[in-house]
Amino acid sequence: METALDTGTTAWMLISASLVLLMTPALSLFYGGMVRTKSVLNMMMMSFGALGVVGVIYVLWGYSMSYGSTDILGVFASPFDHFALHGLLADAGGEWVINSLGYPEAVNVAFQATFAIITVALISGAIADRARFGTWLVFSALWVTLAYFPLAHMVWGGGLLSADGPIAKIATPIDFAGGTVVHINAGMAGLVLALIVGTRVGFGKVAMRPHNLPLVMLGAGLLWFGWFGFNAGSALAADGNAGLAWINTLVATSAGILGWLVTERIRSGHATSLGAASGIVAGLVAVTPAAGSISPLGAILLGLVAGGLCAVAVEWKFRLGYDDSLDVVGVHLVAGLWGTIAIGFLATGSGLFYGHGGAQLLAQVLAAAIALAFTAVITTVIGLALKYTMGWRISEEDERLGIDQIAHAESAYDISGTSGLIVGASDPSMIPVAPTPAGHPTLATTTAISTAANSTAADTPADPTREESRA
Amino acid sequence: METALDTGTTAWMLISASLVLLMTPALSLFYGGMVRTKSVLNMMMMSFGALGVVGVIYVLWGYSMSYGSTDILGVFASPFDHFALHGLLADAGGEWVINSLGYPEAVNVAFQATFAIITVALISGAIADRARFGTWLVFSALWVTLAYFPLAHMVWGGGLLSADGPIAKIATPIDFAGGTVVHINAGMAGLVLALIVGTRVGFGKVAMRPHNLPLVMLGAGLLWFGWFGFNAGSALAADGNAGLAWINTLVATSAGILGWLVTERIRSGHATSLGAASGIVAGLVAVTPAAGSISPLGAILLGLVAGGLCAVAVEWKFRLGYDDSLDVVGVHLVAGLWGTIAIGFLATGSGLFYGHGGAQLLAQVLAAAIALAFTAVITTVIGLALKYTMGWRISEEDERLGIDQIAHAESAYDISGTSGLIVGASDPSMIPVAPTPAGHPTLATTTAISTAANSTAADTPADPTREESRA
Amino acid sequence: METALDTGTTAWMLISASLVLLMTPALSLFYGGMVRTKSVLNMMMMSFGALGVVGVIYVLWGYSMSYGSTDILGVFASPFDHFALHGLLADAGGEWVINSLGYPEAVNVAFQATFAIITVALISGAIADRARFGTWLVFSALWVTLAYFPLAHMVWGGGLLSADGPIAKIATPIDFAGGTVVHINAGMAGLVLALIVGTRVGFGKVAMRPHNLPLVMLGAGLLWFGWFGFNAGSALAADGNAGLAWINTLVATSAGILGWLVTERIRSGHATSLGAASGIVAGLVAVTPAAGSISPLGAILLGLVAGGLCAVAVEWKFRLGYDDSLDVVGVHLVAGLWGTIAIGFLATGSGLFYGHGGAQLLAQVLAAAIALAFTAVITTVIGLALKYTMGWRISEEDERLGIDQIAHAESAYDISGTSGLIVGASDPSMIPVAPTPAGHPTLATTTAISTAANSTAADTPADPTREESRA
Amino acid sequence: MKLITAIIKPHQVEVVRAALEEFGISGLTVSEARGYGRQKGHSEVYRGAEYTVDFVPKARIEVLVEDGEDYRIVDAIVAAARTGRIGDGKVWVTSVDEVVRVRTGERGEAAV
Amino acid sequence: MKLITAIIKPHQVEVVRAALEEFGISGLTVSEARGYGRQKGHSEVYRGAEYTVDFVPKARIEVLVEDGEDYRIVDAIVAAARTGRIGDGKVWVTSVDEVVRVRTGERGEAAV
Amino acid sequence: MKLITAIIKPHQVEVVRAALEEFGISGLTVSEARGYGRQKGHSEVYRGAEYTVDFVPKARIEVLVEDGEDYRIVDAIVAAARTGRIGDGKVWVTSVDEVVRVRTGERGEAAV
Ligand SMILES: Nc1ncnc2c1ncn2[C@@H]1O[C@H](COP(=O)(O)OP(=O)(O)O)[C@@H](O)[C@H]1O
Ligand SMILES: Nc1ncnc2c1ncn2[C@@H]1O[C@H](COP(=O)(O)OP(=O)(O)O)[C@@H](O)[C@H]1O
Ligand SMILES: Nc1ncnc2c1ncn2[C@@H]1O[C@H](COP(=O)(O)OP(=O)(O)O)[C@@H](O)[C@H]1O
Repeated sequence: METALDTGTTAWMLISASLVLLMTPALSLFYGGMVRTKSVLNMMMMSFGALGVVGVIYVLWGYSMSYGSTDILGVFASPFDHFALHGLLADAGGEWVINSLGYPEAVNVAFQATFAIITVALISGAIADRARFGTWLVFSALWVTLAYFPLAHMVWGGGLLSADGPIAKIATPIDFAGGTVVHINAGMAGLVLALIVGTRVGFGKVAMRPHNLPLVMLGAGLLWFGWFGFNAGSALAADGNAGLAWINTLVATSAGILGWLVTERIRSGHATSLGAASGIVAGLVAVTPAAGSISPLGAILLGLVAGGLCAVAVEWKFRLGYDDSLDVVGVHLVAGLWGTIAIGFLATGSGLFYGHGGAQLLAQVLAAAIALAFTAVITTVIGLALKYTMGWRISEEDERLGIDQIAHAESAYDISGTSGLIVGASDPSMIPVAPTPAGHPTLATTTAISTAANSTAADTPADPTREESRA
Repeated sequence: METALDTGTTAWMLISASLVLLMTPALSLFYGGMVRTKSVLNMMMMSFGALGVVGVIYVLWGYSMSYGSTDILGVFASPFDHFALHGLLADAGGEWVINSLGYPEAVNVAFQATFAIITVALISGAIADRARFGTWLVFSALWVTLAYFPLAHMVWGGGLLSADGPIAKIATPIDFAGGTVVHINAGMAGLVLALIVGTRVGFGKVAMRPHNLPLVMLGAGLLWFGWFGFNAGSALAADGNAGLAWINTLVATSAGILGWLVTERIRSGHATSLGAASGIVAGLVAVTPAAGSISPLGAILLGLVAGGLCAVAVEWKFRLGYDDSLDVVGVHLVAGLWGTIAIGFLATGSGLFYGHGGAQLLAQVLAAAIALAFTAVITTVIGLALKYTMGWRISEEDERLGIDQIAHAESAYDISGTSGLIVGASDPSMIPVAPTPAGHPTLATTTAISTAANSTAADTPADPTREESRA
Repeated sequence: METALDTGTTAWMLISASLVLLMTPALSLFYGGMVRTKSVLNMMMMSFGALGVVGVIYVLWGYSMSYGSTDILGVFASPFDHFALHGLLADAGGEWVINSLGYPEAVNVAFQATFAIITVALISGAIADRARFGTWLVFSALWVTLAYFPLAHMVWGGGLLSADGPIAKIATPIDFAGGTVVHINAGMAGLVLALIVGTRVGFGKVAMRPHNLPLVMLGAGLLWFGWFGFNAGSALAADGNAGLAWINTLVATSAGILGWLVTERIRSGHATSLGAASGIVAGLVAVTPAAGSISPLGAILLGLVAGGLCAVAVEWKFRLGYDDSLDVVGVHLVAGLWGTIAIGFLATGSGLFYGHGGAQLLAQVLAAAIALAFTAVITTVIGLALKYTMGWRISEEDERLGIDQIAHAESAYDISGTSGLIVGASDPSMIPVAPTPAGHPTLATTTAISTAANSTAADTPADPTREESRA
Repeated sequence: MKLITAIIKPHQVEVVRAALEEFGISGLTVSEARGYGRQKGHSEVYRGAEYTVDFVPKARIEVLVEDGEDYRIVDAIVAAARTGRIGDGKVWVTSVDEVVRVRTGERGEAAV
Repeated sequence: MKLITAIIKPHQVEVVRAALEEFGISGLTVSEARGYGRQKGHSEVYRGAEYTVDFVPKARIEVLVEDGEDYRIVDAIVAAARTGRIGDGKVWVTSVDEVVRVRTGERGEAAV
Repeated sequence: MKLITAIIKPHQVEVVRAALEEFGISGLTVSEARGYGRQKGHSEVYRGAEYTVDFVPKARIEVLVEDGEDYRIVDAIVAAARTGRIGDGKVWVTSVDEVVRVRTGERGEAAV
């Protein structure tokens, strides 16, 4: 705690934290563009809900459970060590706490918090279009507490999968920026939830094509941008290792694009824009755990394979029948596993391909397997508990109508044919509700706008009269 | 001026300036998505216009009026001290001027300029859909000169509301990143302009729902991202205080989401995506003045209340009848006041809740009140002067048609039903004007495209024949 | 190589690299919004394709050809010096290589790579809507190798146009951030390709208006944001020069907006949003070579003229008949030339207006001319070679239908009239293909979804039966 | 049975719907259209290229009514849709052979 | 020749198309519409302002059929489009004087 | 009075409008539609799932004309809309009982 402040490192970590924070809104665009028009807002709201819930929780007990000093069985740390960041920001003398890497511990909290948020948000893609929003918020709180903080502790906080844990006797498992903690974790949770929540109405039968591909590509572009903070920031320093991680995050991703496009060109005859966007994410996910320990050539290979592999893996759900709607499994779980395991071959300092034997590979496989099993169990418990209490699904009729209208009482777009005029100054389809004395709501059709506080519960999703006669 | 260059601080301030600059385009998305299709371009252009006008002005006399050495009555500094940045960039010997905080004064100008731009752009939300573009540009130039630069001088430039001013005898008013200078200032100006410019055609009678909510959410996400530069950058250093400001900017905003969503869920039965986006901004605004002096727990409280308060405040305009179209008052003024005053309670070093008595609270209330009054007077004078000279409103008929067509001769979207083909290679609805010998324009319908320079004034907004017969 | 690591500079260069990387996705939005709905995905894919191809190539031989130690005729360096970054990242002792400016050479590679990518992507705007995607990818690989890396070497790598070259005997040509290497280079290549590829079906006859202007403005906003990394990052330090470049990148761009808007207001009666977005890019391009060597006042002048000049230059293509679809010539070439040459007048240290005589001006003109000629020749050779081998154009019928469907088998948007429901749970217009035993594809209309791997080549663009009878 | 089709200004749809409600007509179908006629369109300018957009946005209303009712209802629609400016649109009436309500299978006047 | 127009729920279009295919009718035209009727719309809330959206999305199908065929086909459409809930829509039949296939110039029944 | 309805390829709308102008017909209404018929649709691929989009974009033109005029005008439309490839569309004619111009209340032929 006596290290001097390194303003350069601090600047880099501050901006890296900002970059990773941006990834969650970026993800909401990436995911949002992929669903149908009638559920884009709900899809985005699952990310924004995670921003709300996890942001607050992380500061309260998340950092403490991940990096607190009281280790519990190597699985998590006490939430009370630094509840609400107690003792982390300034020391008793009022001086800012600087960590051993030369930047304020406050900045470290900032950086780590953003990882927890995006990990939760990633899961939402598996259960698009059909999940109750309230259940999702509660799930976010439970899952980040019971699955994410513990895994972060195990891998990065000195727990079971760290250099201090048992596997380190074989070789210390490498997870530079979150192959296990973020992607295997979220990917496996996505698979479990997809199975528990069940398939969408019409899954595999009716067309569910992306409603806005430029939005998907925008999301992919912003994700890539933010991922430089995620990966190069995980060097926890502004140094050569950050530079290497940056370059690997560039070339693995470029190669991921090429890998996906070539694969789908061969298999279906077309190189698609959704494929390019997906290849970006596949490459980024794969390079995440490896960015600091492989060479740029290794990163190219890693990314090419990641792109090709995921391009095939996204088809599995149709064959196996689980509705992982936006391919959290096919992209994050598959590329996360690939990247984690590939380190055993490609790590320049310990990989098989560089003549270092199989110890690293074994350690990687073990770490991945433990992470998988851990998350599977925890997510199953939380998922089933919520299924039988709050319930996961909106009604089939509501799902058909579109969850945006039902859960959020909104329409995403009001862009008329060409000029926007047909739903103009006096929109034919939208008659404001009458203003009423507070407490005496009515639905009479008049020309004034009611403030929502006057409305009744009659308009809530469960409203049994929605399809009833007006007469 | 003899301080050594601190490259870490300089890096952080350079990127912070870039982040804050991004906020104005982000705001244009946030605002643009909220208006109807027929006026999204004009809404965005009000922000881009501010970028054009204020960017140039700031460098010419803005910095000098805010931070120049010749103080005039504690209200502003001389525009001539550093006109066009004279003497600020390099000293007589050609060396870069480094300020006492260790970064080049040039970088400080960069950072400060971006605040002036976004503050002006914020106001535009209050007068959506109806204001003449030319009048807006002139307003931007006048207001930033007469209202923004003085208030920045008063608060941050050593003026009346600074540590050197009279209120500091009670306690130095705290405005870390712009609660008074930016949000109270813009919010009050928005209220005044909304009253002067008047209500939109059909306000409170016809539906005016957002035309593109994903655009609003994208804007909110980018605003949050940029706001880390705004708040954590306002530490003017890459240090622990920047880290604290960063964390507070995270948790107050997360809490702002939750506060707004819970409030609207209770009042109207739904948690909306526009609510989440608005909660983000409410949380960010509230934490702006307080980010460096409250604890993360305090920030959570601050954000929760900000979200809840603003969710209610946005309804006032319907009851009171002023058409603050996009809730500059309900969000920026209300949350700006709340954040400024809450410091009196929550500041860990001087707040009531921490047992430090009411001096800080009093100072905060006084500073807020003076800022309010100052802006109200200045904005009223400018607003009325423009009303009676250039005029604020486009015609009622033009407003109904849509200001985009009228003011900018453009349509925002040309996205046909499904495939874009119906307005394809030969768009049925768009017949290019005939090319004509320069100076002899015609509107004859032929198949070639005219360059705009050949067209006549007959197509300008004031064109009295637009609804006339073609026959 | 013995310089100590400067973490502040490193942080700034890391984030600058990230900012410039973001510019290519941003460009894809800027360009994508400007084309018609039926080709937005292809337009964006040209940028994403460049990200894939050039990202990989740069690491393999790009850096080496630009900055390798074996200079060949002053035109390029050997691709083998640092193939796959050999020897650049860590030295023999395993220490990170730090360059003489105090940041890791790895970070320099990162920063420079992003410039190569965006330069290639810029060219694509000249041949929108009509180019075969495969040909574009091959062109990207060839052009970056034969035109970009050499010019980067000539200007920045110690070649012909550098301080070590012959022109430096007159005066060292100034190209701070890429006026010649990026903009003149891409602009001239765009002109040549537009001529070789030929005009779009209906060019100058049918309306080709932008399909999504908010997307264009979003792209312009993100480009500006990223450009701070491009220009201020080109100081290669976090210092006063970066600060000056930042300010100039602000005010020249603000002035570019004003210059364009005023010009089009005078010529056609309207200030358009496309004009503002274009003025931003014009200002940014013009200030690129000059950002580090002119005063803010000079930058205002530079930007104003750039905006006005380009607003006129975009009309030339209609008069001269080349279909530079998105004005790569009118904006990048024209503003790139203007910025490069204006340095001869405006450079505070060597310009005519500051009494330094015409040497700098002459050097600038010579450098620009050589860059122009070099690129014209190289691009002509590559362009013609591809024309007579792979072919540049999709068929006229396919172009009419829309290249997105043909080249990428996708539709950009599926946003129905108001609520998204008409193409809802069971989209009337989209009947999934039957699943078939692999290798026995059919087009029978059933209710299950086929995985693409089962499909035949019968659906590829060249499918001669597409307009044939189903009966 | 008659089918009344009205091409009107979009802003007037709500007024027409309210007018019809007073006649006890509580069913109708609306769709988007673009009209070409005496009413002039507007110009748009993109990077110096100017276009005239000649088709103006219109709404298309369809109402099924009982025989004999049609004249009064046409009058009501015309009155409600009128702004007095060029481009107010057209209303026309065609004869319908049969009408069925999908939900019940009811036919004829009962189906409306 | 008869023209059958059906205003139905968007989700049913595919079912109707398949049903018509069984009748050997392999041509039809669909467009988007919004309907007002007994079926209630929904409410939307934006920053505390609540609106009722009374028009619900509908699809509009048009099919040209030979005289005499129309009754059977109307029945087929009605059967296919029915969900049994309010808002299933209307189907109506009008007489057509003449039909031409643009590509060939064929007229009458050959043109369908 | 007759109502001519034409379902044609979107690209041909402008050609048809120009052809009608030569007949002195300066009013018409266009809307978007999607057609199903002999003309094949196209395939789309999203993450390995392939769909056939069977409905192709069409434009729907409506023109009111005087009795007796309809045959010549139908011919003009057919000639203008023809490209000779499958999917060129259909044109049909129905009888109209009454037409009103909203702005003036004029009826019948004067209203067109
Ligand atoms: N002959 C026609 N057939 C079909 N629709 C027509 C015809 N003439 C006009 N319309 C429709 O009526 C609308 C209004 O017509 P217009 O001539 O502009 O004004 P007005 O009816 O007031 O004279 C047009 O935009 C078009 O949609
Ligand atoms: N009189 C009418 N004229 C034209 N369309 C109508 C009429 N009445 C109803 N419709 C259309 O039929 C749809 C269904 O009608 P509705 O009254 O909601 O249910 P139902 O037909 O099941 O009683 C409406 O949404 C509207 O599009
Ligand atoms: N029976 C029909 N009823 C209504 N519209 C039809 C019918 N048959 C075809 N159409 C419309 O005409 C269009 C062209 O028909 P299609 O069979 O593809 O080609 P063609 O008319 O050249 O033989 C279709 O896309 C559809 O919109």
